[in-house]
Amino acid sequence: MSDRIDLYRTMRTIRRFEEQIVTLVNSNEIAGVTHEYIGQEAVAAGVCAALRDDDVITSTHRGHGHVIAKGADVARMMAELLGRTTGLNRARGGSMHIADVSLGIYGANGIVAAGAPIAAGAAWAGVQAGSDRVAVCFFGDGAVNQGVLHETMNMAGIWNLPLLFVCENNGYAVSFAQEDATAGSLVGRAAAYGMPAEQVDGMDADAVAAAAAQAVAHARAGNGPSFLECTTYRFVGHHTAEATMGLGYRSDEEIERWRERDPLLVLGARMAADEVAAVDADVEALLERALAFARESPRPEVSSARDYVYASGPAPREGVAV
Amino acid sequence: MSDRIDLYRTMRTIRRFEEQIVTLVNSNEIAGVTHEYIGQEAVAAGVCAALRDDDVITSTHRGHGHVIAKGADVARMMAELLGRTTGLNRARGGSMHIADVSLGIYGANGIVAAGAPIAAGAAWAGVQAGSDRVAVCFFGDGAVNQGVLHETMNMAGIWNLPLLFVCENNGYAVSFAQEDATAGSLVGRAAAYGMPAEQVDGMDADAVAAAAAQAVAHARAGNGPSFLECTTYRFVGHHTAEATMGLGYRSDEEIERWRERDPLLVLGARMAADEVAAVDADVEALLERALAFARESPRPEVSSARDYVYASGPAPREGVAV
Amino acid sequence: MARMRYQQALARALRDEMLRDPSVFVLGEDVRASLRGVTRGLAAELGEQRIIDTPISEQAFTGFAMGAALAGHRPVVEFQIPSLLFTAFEPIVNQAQKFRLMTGGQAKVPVTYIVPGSGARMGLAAQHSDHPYALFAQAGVKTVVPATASDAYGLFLASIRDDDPVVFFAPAAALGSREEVADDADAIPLGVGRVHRDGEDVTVVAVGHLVRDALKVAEALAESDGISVEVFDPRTVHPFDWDGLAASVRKTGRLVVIDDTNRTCGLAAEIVATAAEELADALVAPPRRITRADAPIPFAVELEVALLPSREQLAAAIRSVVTVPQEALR
Amino acid sequence: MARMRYQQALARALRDEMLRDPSVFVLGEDVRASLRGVTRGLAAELGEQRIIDTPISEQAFTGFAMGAALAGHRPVVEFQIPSLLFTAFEPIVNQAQKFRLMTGGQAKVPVTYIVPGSGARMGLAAQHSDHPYALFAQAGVKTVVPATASDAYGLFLASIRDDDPVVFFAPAAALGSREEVADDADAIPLGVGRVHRDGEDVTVVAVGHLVRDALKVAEALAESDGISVEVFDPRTVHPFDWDGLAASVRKTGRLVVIDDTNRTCGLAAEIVATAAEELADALVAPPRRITRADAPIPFAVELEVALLPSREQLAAAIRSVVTVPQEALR
Ligand SMILES: Cc1ncc(C[n+]2csc(CCOP(=O)(O)OP(=O)(O)O)c2C)c(N)n1
Ligand SMILES: Cc1ncc(C[n+]2csc(CCOP(=O)(O)OP(=O)(O)O)c2C)c(N)n1
Ligand SMILES: [Mg+2]
Ligand SMILES: [Mg+2]
Repeated sequence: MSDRIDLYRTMRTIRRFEEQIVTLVNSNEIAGVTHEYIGQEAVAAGVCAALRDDDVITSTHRGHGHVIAKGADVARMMAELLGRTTGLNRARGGSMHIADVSLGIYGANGIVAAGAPIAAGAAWAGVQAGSDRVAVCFFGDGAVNQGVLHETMNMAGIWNLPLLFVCENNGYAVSFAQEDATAGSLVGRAAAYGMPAEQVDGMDADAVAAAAAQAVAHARAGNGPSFLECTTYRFVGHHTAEATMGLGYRSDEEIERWRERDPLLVLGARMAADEVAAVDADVEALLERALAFARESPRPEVSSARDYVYASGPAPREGVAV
Repeated sequence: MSDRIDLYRTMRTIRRFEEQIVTLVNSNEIAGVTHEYIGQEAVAAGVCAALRDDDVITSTHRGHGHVIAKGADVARMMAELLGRTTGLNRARGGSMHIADVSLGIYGANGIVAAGAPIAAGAAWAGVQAGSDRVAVCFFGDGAVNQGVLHETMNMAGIWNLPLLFVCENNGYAVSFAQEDATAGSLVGRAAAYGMPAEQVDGMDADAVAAAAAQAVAHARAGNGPSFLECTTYRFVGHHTAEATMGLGYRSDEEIERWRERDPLLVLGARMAADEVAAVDADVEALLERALAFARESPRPEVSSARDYVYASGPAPREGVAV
Repeated sequence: MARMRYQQALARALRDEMLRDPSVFVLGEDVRASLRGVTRGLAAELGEQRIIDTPISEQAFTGFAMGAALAGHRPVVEFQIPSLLFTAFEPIVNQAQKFRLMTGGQAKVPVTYIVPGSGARMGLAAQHSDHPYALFAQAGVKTVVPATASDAYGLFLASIRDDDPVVFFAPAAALGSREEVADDADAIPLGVGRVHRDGEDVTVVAVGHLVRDALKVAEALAESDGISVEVFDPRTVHPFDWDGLAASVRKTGRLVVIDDTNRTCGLAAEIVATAAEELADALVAPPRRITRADAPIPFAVELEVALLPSREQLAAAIRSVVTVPQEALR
Repeated sequence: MARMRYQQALARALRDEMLRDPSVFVLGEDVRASLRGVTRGLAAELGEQRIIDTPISEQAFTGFAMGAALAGHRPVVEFQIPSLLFTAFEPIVNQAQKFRLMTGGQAKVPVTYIVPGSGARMGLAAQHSDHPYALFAQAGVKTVVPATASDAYGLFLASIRDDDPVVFFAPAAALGSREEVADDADAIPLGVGRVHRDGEDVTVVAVGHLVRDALKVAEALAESDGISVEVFDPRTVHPFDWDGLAASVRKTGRLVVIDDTNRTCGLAAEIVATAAEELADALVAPPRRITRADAPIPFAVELEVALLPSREQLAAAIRSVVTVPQEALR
């Protein structure tokens, strides 16, 4: 069934994109650090399957998956991460700020939970425009302890905003286990604001897609916000740099246990082998073209370093008197 | 019964103190604005009746009642508000920052909900010291929509802090009605963090005292935080300046209805008339002495304007080169 | 042509712009009841959907404004007191301000953050007396501090129409001042200063409520000492009207700045530093600055006043630069 | 006497002080696993009660530290990235910093806020590259930016022992640098600068990682141009060692400041302004500053580098002040 193939295609694209990114970061072809989405693909794929182009999402530091699932061009994403002018953000954003506003992707974000109120404002604007579009804010289990998320859940409640809160509970905030960090339950927090709050298997894209479709329909119908806790897991470190740090906050056994529920295997098992193989082949070709495009693209001119700061008025001053 | 007389005495002292303050602000003998506690006396009196000198409280912009109930010297409070060096804060704090750290009063606060994490830190320190002292943070219904309060409730939960959250629901945050500002219920918010959360009649000092005694015992016994919503009402404006503003967010009828449940009348009705009269007379005498003391006290020397900023190191620079 | 109070000018600017542009709306605490007077009557006239009372959730409603702006609105966010900008510091300087750069110019973020009643207010004590406009200038946020009613009108229009985040400080000490505001008054471009008084001997730079003090001192010194003081108000702190400053200093050869931010790394520091570095050839005397002391404001009014920049300090500084011994310059 | 990396010096200082003073504890994100390396091994050695992992709740754990401090502890609050200081701005500058004044000296608030890895880090983009030490100086908070391992050791001890709030920036670009740290090294008082290199012709002021750049440029210019550069590091940004600066400038007569905060209202602005106003008689050339541009840091490394203060800019500025035409001074 074609929905499932699309879900799988999205997840496979994310997985292989991220695997390439790890290599490129480790070979210093990509600067800085990136936070991989590997293991959590079912959440982005399942939620975004319920969205339209005019819906808005806000993402996190672990944002590549959301951005791909919402439809961004992987070649321009790759170019962004390689710091090329053809990148989605013209090489100004990189991994933590990657965005495509034209697709309603209001950006990955370097600050935990900061995207929530931004999504709320976009949701409100949709209502003002008389549209039935919705907004989704993605965040992790650690973000549930950021006050701004609570302020936003309250505003979404009193103003009945078409806003979907998607909590990706991957068990940890860097090294801090979710159970130790959280008094009460994640869904309980949201329920306290009077919104539907549900826990869903975040390793099963079909399950996420079904739950998201319901929540999005609820919002489009003018019934307000809801909250989805997607239980999931990241198969790799908090960021690419963690590999060498030996933080030792979780066991290899734990990781192995979760890998058995790899969302690609879970969904793949429900598909015909040739369907899987065909998608896999497409994805390899797509990513090959993406990397080639990125590598051929130009790097920014140093003379443009102060561009794009203001929409109007003088450019920012340089660091020396001129 | 003497507890009740003490409760009444505390409430009467707060009430008459506040009534004098209004006069003194309107006659410009007190600078700035003050936020009166008139109508809410049962909350501070009832809660602080359950506290010891070594327990800690953090207060709000509407803090005089809490500070009096925790045992501060009203003469030195009056002196503070009149800007005299004999004031609790040496004329540096005024109404919004009045404090007596020696009595565990970590200050009124100009910022809504800012006292909550401060009280949490003090509660934690008590445990570290091997003491069974507790901390109480007072805040209003509006403060429940400040993220920092939620962050604090979570920390109190995971660390099992001896911390009592006292929400004074007087129905409004300035002009914004509590029902309109709050998704879900106030107690529901706290319950989501797994702590006991109860609603109590904030116009009945006996009821508040009983509920507070229970919550404080719970904390002293090492059973962690709890939350009290005290339903109450302020009989006067948000601050002294409101009187002339005509904000018109509530009706005279509503105010009258609540005045019928004036906490002084509620408790007074349970006391003998002569008991009430005796306390009232004491309080008048006390406040007369307080005002006289304040008026006789000196104003600060202008040359001391930059004192008390740092505990060590150079004084802050003046605004002109010297 | 109507003579009106600064606060009325703000209210009129907001109403005029909201009538002109349906994408403008207001977000803040008690804006329907209009505790601060800028939104008076607008909820009734324009509807509660455009004058929105928020819960006490500064971080969230500040971020909310950014999201609405990305979706095509022009939010005006009102902060009841200056220190609330501290609670909303992250969403302003780290999110709204950086978004355009971070996205390589994909979007504009036209949000105006207004504080109607900034600075000290006689007895409001340390947490209600801040004047943190230098913090936003240091963070690169467009920052406006109008001195008079007509400037408040024109700069409020310009701030709302600007496609970038703008922090707008309306000093408490200026809210009651009156000035003519033309019936057809228009926006005043950000980054263009105003010469309030022409002078030959010394340039005094002042913003906000201190412009009035500067003018009073200028008149007094003209009388008493025959000193001709030029009073220059940049009006917007960031971007700053460096050309206007240079023109004035090149004419007078002397510079005194009076500023209500803390001394260290304040606005006066920036003006004096830029002049020392870039206008050294024009200066015949060392530049001077009169600022707020580097301390929080105590409650007692006499202590508060002692920490704020004063007319006496300004007069003394002006006298000192016009009578500077030439050895001081070698 | 051991040669160690800056980051190791921080870790050693923290351990030494925690062993010496039981009231010291650490609060922050991932401090038990020690993501930032400053607390490595301490949870196991000293117990989890003294190395406390916090939820992602900066506002609350920053306020919590203040409450614990009022109750007798000396908290060290670790922030994983510099912009988290923005989310905690209110509890630091409005609560902890003002409390002593507001209470008329009733209490001390000995909290140290440390950012191990401040400033730009090559490709971390706009929200992870801030160096906001000027913001805290403007707010009157004691602010420390050590340049070397031994200074990091001694100033970290002093910050923890200080009875006031202190914001401690450990620049990412300096964390890997090495220096001898004496086995019996002690606290270094806040507010006392360090002359890294004696010189006669020009005073270069630098803090943090830029001290190394200043020294490299000084050596190169001594070689190539025979210019004798004095390198002065105030080490603490607030309070500032004005006497140390004056002594150096009175000797050299020239001043160049290199600074990693934004240009407008940054640290360099304060230093140049103070020199222009108070050391004018000693200056034979206009002071100069080399700063970060007034812009957020873009992701692409070549753009990042283009916005940061550089050795080339510093060398050019030094050359320009030693060869300043006397007319420039009139
Ligand atoms: C407000 C804030 N605090 C701390 C950080 C540093 N940090 C980045 S990611 C992260 C953990 C986030 O955990 P979670 O929300 O569960 O998302 P996950 O990384 O597990 O996907 C932390 C602490 C930050 N970026 N923003
Ligand atoms: C964080 C913050 N936001 C806004 C304000 C301005 N303000 C002062 S009191 C107040 C209302 C507080 O309402 P509530 O918490 O219910 O306390 P009440 O005044 O009713 O006692 C507001 C909005 C503030 N001081 N701090
Ligand atoms: Mg997580
Ligand atoms: Mg209330």
